[in-house]
Amino acid sequence: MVINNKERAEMLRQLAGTNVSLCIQCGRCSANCPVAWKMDVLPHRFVYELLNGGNVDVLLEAKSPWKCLSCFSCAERCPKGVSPAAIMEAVRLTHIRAQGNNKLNPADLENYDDKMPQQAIVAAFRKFNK
Amino acid sequence: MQKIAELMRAKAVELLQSSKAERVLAWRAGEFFYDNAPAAFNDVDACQEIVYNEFCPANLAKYLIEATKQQKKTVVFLKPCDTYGVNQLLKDHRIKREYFYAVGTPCSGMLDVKKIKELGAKAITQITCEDNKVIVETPYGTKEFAKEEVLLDKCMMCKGNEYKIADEELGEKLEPIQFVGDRFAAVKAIEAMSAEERFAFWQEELSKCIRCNACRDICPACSCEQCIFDNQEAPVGGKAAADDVEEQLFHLIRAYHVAGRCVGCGECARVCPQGVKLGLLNLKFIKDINQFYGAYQAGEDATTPSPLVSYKENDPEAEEAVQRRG
Amino acid sequence: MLKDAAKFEPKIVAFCCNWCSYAGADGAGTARKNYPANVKIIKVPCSCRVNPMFILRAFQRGADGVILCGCHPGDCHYSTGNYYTRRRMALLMSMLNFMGVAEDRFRVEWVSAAEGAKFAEVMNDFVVQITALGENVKLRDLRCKK
Amino acid sequence: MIYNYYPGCTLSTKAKELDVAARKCAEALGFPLVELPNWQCCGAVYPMAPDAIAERLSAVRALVAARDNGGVLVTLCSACHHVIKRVNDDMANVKEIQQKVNNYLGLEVPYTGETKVLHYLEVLRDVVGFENLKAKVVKPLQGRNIGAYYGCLLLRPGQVMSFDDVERPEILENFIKVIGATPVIYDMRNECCAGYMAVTDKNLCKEMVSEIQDNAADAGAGEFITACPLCAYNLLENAGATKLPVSYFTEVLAEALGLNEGGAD
Amino acid sequence: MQKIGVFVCWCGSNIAGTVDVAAVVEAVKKIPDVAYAVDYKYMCSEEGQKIIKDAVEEYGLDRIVVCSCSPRMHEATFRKCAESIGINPYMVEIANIREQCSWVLKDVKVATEKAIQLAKAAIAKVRFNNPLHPGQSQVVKRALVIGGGIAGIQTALDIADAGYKVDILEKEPTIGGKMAQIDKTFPTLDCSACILTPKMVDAACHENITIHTYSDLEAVSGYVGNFDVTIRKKARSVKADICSGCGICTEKCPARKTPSEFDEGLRNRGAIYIPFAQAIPKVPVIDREACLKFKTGKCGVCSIVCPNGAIDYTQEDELITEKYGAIVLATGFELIDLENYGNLGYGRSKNVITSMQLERLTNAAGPTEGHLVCPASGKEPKSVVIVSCVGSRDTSGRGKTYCSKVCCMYNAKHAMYIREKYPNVDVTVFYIDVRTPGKGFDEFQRRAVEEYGVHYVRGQVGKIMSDKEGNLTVFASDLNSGRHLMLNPDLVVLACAVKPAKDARKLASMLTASIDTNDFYVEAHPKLRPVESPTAGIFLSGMCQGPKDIPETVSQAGAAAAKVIGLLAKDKLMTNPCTAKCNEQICSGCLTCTNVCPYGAISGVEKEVVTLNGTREKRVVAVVNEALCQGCGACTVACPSASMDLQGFTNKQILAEVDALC
Repeated sequence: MVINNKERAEMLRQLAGTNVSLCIQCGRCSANCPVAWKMDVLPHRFVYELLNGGNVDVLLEAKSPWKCLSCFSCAERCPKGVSPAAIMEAVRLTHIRAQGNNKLNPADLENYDDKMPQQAIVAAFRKFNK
Repeated sequence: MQKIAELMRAKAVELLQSSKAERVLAWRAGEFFYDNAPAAFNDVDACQEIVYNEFCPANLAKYLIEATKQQKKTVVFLKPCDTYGVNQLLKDHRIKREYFYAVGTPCSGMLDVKKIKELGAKAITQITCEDNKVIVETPYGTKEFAKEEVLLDKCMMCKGNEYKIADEELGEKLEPIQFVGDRFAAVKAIEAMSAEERFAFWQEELSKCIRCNACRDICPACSCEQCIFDNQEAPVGGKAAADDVEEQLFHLIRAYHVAGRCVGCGECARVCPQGVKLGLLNLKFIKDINQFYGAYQAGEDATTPSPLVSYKENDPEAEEAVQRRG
Repeated sequence: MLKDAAKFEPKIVAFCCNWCSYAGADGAGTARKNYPANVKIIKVPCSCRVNPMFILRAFQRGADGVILCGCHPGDCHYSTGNYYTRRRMALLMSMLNFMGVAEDRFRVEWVSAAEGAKFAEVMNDFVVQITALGENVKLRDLRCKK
Repeated sequence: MIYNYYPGCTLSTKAKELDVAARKCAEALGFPLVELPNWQCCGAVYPMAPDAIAERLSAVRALVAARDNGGVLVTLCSACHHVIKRVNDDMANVKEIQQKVNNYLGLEVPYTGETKVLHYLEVLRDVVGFENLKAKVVKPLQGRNIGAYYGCLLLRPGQVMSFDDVERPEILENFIKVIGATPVIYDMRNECCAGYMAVTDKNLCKEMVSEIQDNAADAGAGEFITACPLCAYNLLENAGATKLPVSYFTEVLAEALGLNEGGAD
Repeated sequence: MQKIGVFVCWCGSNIAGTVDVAAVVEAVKKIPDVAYAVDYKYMCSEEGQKIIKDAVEEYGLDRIVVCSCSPRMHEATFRKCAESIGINPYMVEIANIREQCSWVLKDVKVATEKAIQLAKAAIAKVRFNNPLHPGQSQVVKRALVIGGGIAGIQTALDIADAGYKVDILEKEPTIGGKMAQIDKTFPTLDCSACILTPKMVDAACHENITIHTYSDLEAVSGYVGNFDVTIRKKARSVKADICSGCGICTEKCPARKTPSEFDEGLRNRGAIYIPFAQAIPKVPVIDREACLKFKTGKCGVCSIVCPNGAIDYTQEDELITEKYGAIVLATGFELIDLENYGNLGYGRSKNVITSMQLERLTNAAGPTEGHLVCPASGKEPKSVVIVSCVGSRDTSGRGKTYCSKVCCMYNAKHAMYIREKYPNVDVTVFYIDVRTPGKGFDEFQRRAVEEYGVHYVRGQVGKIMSDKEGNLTVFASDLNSGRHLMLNPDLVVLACAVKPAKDARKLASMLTASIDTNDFYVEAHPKLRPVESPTAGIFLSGMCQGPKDIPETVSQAGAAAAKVIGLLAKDKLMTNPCTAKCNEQICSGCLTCTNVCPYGAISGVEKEVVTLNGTREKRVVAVVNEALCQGCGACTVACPSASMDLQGFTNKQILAEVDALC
C-alpha cells in the first residue's frame, strides 16, 4: 500500500490533533524554542508543512522531534493556540509506532546514572519507545 | 363576632349621619346565615341589615371602583387581609383615596361551610366559635370541630391581623390565626414532582375548568375596564374555536397576568365552583418573585412598583432562575 | 399520527430584537454561517415587545421550540427593555417548568449585532435540542384530559 | 476536605525527601495527606496524541478514585501534576477522549473531569493561606537568597494549568518570602531544564542547565528550590561551572516550620 | 378585499442561486388576497422599482411584500418606492430571504420552502398593516463631541465652521489626545505637534466651540435631535478664569513621584501639573491623589507661589446640563497593557519599551529632549530591535484578535528616524507581514530598507531576557533563512496592539450605542454607513470605531461632521411612527405602563372617553407622547388590559406572523 504525501500529512494532522490552519507563520514557536539551536528543522516548519507545503518527508526525516523537550513554550506563546509540540509528538509516534523503531534499549537501563529519577526514564521511554 | 356586627352598624350609621359618607359597603345575610354576600347600604335604616360573622369571606375592595367612578364617598369595612387588595387597587389607580373611608374590621378567620358539611353536619342551624373550637348545631345534635379543620383554605395562609390601610379600626384586633404553616408547602410539593407528574397534575386540575370566570371576577388585581380575555386586539384574543390559546392556556395566562400584582388573597380558588387548585399558580409566581428578586408582597402599600415593572442589573437569567429554584 | 422521529423537522420560532439579534442574524447570513431552515425569525423592535402570550400562542399553535433573542443586558438599544424581558421570561420559564410543560423548548439568548457566529451557533444548538425533544404536544393537551 | 494524595513514582524512590517533607508539613499545617491506594505511575509525560487512550488511563484512575473520596486530588511532582491536570481537562472537555476512556473503564458513574486537582503549592496558597503559613514559621530562613525554579510543566499550558501567571509566576517567590528568605527573580526560572534529555543527550542537558545556573547566579541566587525531581536532578547532576545547591520546596518548608529537629538531615 | 403584491428578488445569484424564486412566486400566488406576484433580478434597482410601481397601477395593489435582502438594507428603498405611487410607506413588509435564507442554507429545496414560509409570514403580517404617519420633532442645533483628540477636534472644527455650536468633552486636563504625544507622523515624517497644535488653538478660539476638559459624561437621555446631557466638570482645584498659565506652581510642587501620563512614565510630574507645554487650556490641575495638601493637609506650596491666587483646594465637581441634537463619539484608543506578555520582559527591563514610549524618547519636548537613550543606562543604544504585532492578531486569549493597522507604518517610521539621527545604530524589525496599503505607504516602508538600511527580518522574537546590568538577550526566528537567532540589542521596542479607550463600553451603555466584543463602536453599516452608530443621532469618529491612522481619522472626522451638519441643518425631524398607541376606550388608567417607559413618554391624562357601553365618562387614561416614544414596546407587555399596542408591530401583526410560521 502506497500512502501519498497528502494522506501522510492528513495522518499527521490527525495524530497531532492541533488545528494547523490557524497558523499565521509568525515564527514565535521557533523563536521561543529552547532547543531550536539544536534543531535541523525549526518548529514553525512542522506547522507549515502540514498546512501548505505537504513536504512530509522533511518532517519525518528531521532530527528535531528527538530534540524536542515537550516543554510547551511553543504552544504556550503561539498567538493562535496552535501546538507545534503536538506535531513533534505526532512525528515521534509515527516513527516509534512502527515495528522495530524503538530508540532506547531497555538493557541500557543499568548503565544509567543511579541518581536518575524514574520520572526521566519513564518519560524517555514514552517519548522514544513503543 | 356578634359584637363586631353591632359596632359596624353603629359606625355605619354614625358616618352616614355625619355626612362623612354617602354609602356603606358591608355584608348582608343571604338565604342562610353562612352565605353572606357583599352589599351596599345607602341609608341609616338599611344599615340595620349589616351582618358580620365567620361567613363573610368576600373582599369588598373591588366595589370601590364603582364608588370612585360615581365619585361617592363610601364607607368600606375591611378585614385585615382585604386591605392588601385595596392598596393594590390604589396602586393600579383604579380607586381614589378621597372616595372611601376604610374601617378596619377584626377577623379571627372565616369558616368553610363546605368543609363543615363534608365533615357530616347536615341542616345546620347555628355555628358558634369558642377559641379554637367550632360548635355546629343541627337538628340531629351538636357537632364540634377543631377550627383548623373547618377554616377556609385562604385563612390557613393568613397574613396576620394588621390593617395595611384604614381610617379607623373597629374595636380591638383579634388574635391572629394560629394554624398558618408554610404557605408555599403545596407549591413545593408540586415542584418536587417529576415533570411528567407535574404535567399530569395540571392536566387533571385544568381539565375541570368550565370557564365560568368566577376567579377573575373576584380578583382584586383583575380590575380592567375590559378584560384581555374579552379584547379581540389582545394577544390572547380569539373566542371562536375550542382549541384556541385562550381556552387551553386560560389559567396560565390568568395567573401570569396578575403576577406581581396578585396579593395572594386566595379568593380565586375559594370561589371556583370546580375546586380547581388555581391558587397554586398564583402562589408559584409569588414564590418565584420572592426568590428571584427579593421578598415582595403586593398590596403591602400603594406605591412600591411591582417586580415586573422594575429590574436589577444582576437579575438571574431565565435558565439560571429556573435552576436556582431547584 | 406519530411522525417518524428520524425525519422530524421541528418548527422553531425565533423572536429577535431589531437592534442586536436581528442584526446578529443578518451577520450570520453575511458571514454564511449556516443554521437549519427550521428556525424562522420574527422581528420585534426590542425583546421587551415580546409578550409571554406570543410565546404561549406559538407553542399552542404547534411550534416545537421558541427562542427569544435580545441585546445583552446593559446594551439594550432602549436602555432597559431587556431587563424587563429577563424578568418576564424567567417567570414564564419557571411556570412552564412548574406545569411540567415545555420549559426546555423555550430559551432566552442575548446576541449582539456583532455576534453573527454566535447567532448561528445558538440556533444550531437549539435545533439539535428541540429535535431531540421531538414533537411538542403537551401545551396543547394541557386541558384535554377527558 | 479530604486531601487525596498522588505521590507518583519518583517520590517513592529517588525523591523521597520531597515526599517525606511534604507529608510532615501537611500534617503540621492541618491538611494531612491521604495517599491514594493502588495508584499507578502517571506516565511522566502528557500523551499529546488524541488517540493515546491507554496512556491516559492511570491518570484517570487516580482522578476517579479521588472523585469517589471527596473530590480533591493533591499532587506534588510537577510532571505528575501536569499529566493529571491535563488529562482531567481532556476528560472534562474533549468529548472523544471522554467517551473512549469511559468506554474502556466501564465505570459505574462515568468520569467527566469532576475532580479538583490541586498542586501542593496551591493548597498552601489557597487553602492554608500564605498569611497563616507565615504565622507558623518558627525558623525563618533569613539571609538566604533563593531562586525559585519553576521549569516548564508546572505552569504550561497556562490555560489548563491555571496555576499562576505563566510568564511571570509569583507563587514560589511569595512562598520564599513567607518562609523568611529572599526570592531572587531570574529570567530562566520558567525555562525547561532539558527534562528527559537526561537519558538521551547529557550534553544538551549540560548546556541548558549551565545557562540556567549562570542566569540564576548572575541574578544573585544562592540556591534553588523546585517542585520537580527531574528538574532537581538536572540542575544538580548536569550543572557546569556554576553549581548552586538545589532543594525541594517542601524541604525548606519543613526547615522553616522547625520540623527537621532530630531528623535525618 | 385587500390587494397584496408580492415581489421576489433574485439579488443576482445571491438569492436565486439557492432559492427557486419562480416557485416562491407560484406558491404565494395561491394565497388569498395576493393580487399579483413576480420575481426580478434586482428589485432594488430602478427597473425593479418600476416593476413594483407598474404593478400597483395595473392591479390596484394596496399592500406590498418584498422578498429580498434584510430590511436593514432596503426597507427604506421600498418604502420610498411605495410612497412615490401613493401607497403609505408602512404598507410595505419585507421577507428577508437572503440573510435568513439563501445565505445560510445550501439545499435549494429546503431554502425554497423556507423562503415561501417567510413570504407567507410577511403576507400574514401585511394584512394587518395600517397607514402610519411620522410626526415631527425639533432639532437642537448643537452637537457634542466626546473626546478631544485629533478625531474630536477635527469633527468639532468642521461642525463649527458650518455655523453650528459644538462642545468638546475631554476627560484629560487638555485636548490633544494621543497625537500630541507622537513625535513625527508617517508617511511625511513631519512634526506631529506642528500640525496638531494649530488645530487645538483653532478649536479653542472658535466662537462656536466650547471645550470642557477634565470632564466626564454623567448622564444622557433623549433621542436624536434632542439629547439631554449632564457633564461632570471635575474639580481642577485651580480657578481657570484667574490662572495665567505661568506654570510656577507646577515647578515648585514638592510631590513629584507620579509618573507622567503624557511622557508614558518616562519621567515624573508634580501633583499639580500641565500635561505639556501647548496644553489647552493651559491651566494646571491638581491630582488630588498625589497632592500632599489633600493627602496630609500640609504643604500648600502651589497656593503660596501662585501670583494670581488661582489655587482653590475647596473647588468641587460641577454638573452642567445641555441639550444637543447630535453626539459624536471620538474617544480614541490606548495601547494594551502587556501583563499577558511577561516573556517579552516589559516592566522587568527598562530597556524594553513600547512604541509610544519611543515617541516620547525621540520627541524634542520629551524627557530626554529628543536624545534617544536606553532608559536603564541613559546611554545611546548601538542596536535596536523593533517587534511588530505584540498583542495583535492573537486569538490565544492573551491579546487582541485584530490587526492594529498602524504599527507596520510607525515601525518603519521609528526605524527611519532612528537611522536618520543615529546612522550608527543598527535597527532590526521583526515582522509577520508588512501591511502598508495606503497612498505612499509602501514606498515609505521601502525607503526604510532601501535608503536607511533598516533590517527587516520575517520572524518573531521569543523570550527577552535581561541581566543585572540591563543587557538584553533576545531569541528570535528568521523564517526566510530558517535560522534561530540570538541577539543582544540595547533597546527593544514593542509595537503593542491598540485597543479602544477604557470607558468606551460604559459610554456605549449610556448612549445605547452598539459596541463589539473588542469594545470598538459598531457602525450602522460596515460599508454604507461607516460613521454612524445604529442609534440615531450618534456618530463615530476615529480610532473608537476601529484601528486607523491619522489621515483616515481626519477623513472620518470630516465625514462624521458632515453627517452631523446634515442633521443639524434640519429644523425638524420626522419621528418614527412606529410608536405605542393607547386604546383609550379600554385603558383603565392603571398607568403600569409608565413604570417601564425608558423615555417618560407616557403620562396619565384625565380625559372624557367613550366607554365600551357607548356612554361618556371622564377618567384617567394613558397618553403616549409620540415625539418621545421610541417604539420599544415595553409598555405593551406591561399593560394588563392590552389597551397599549405598538404601531407597526401590533399584537395582531405579530400573532399573524406566529400563526403563519407555526
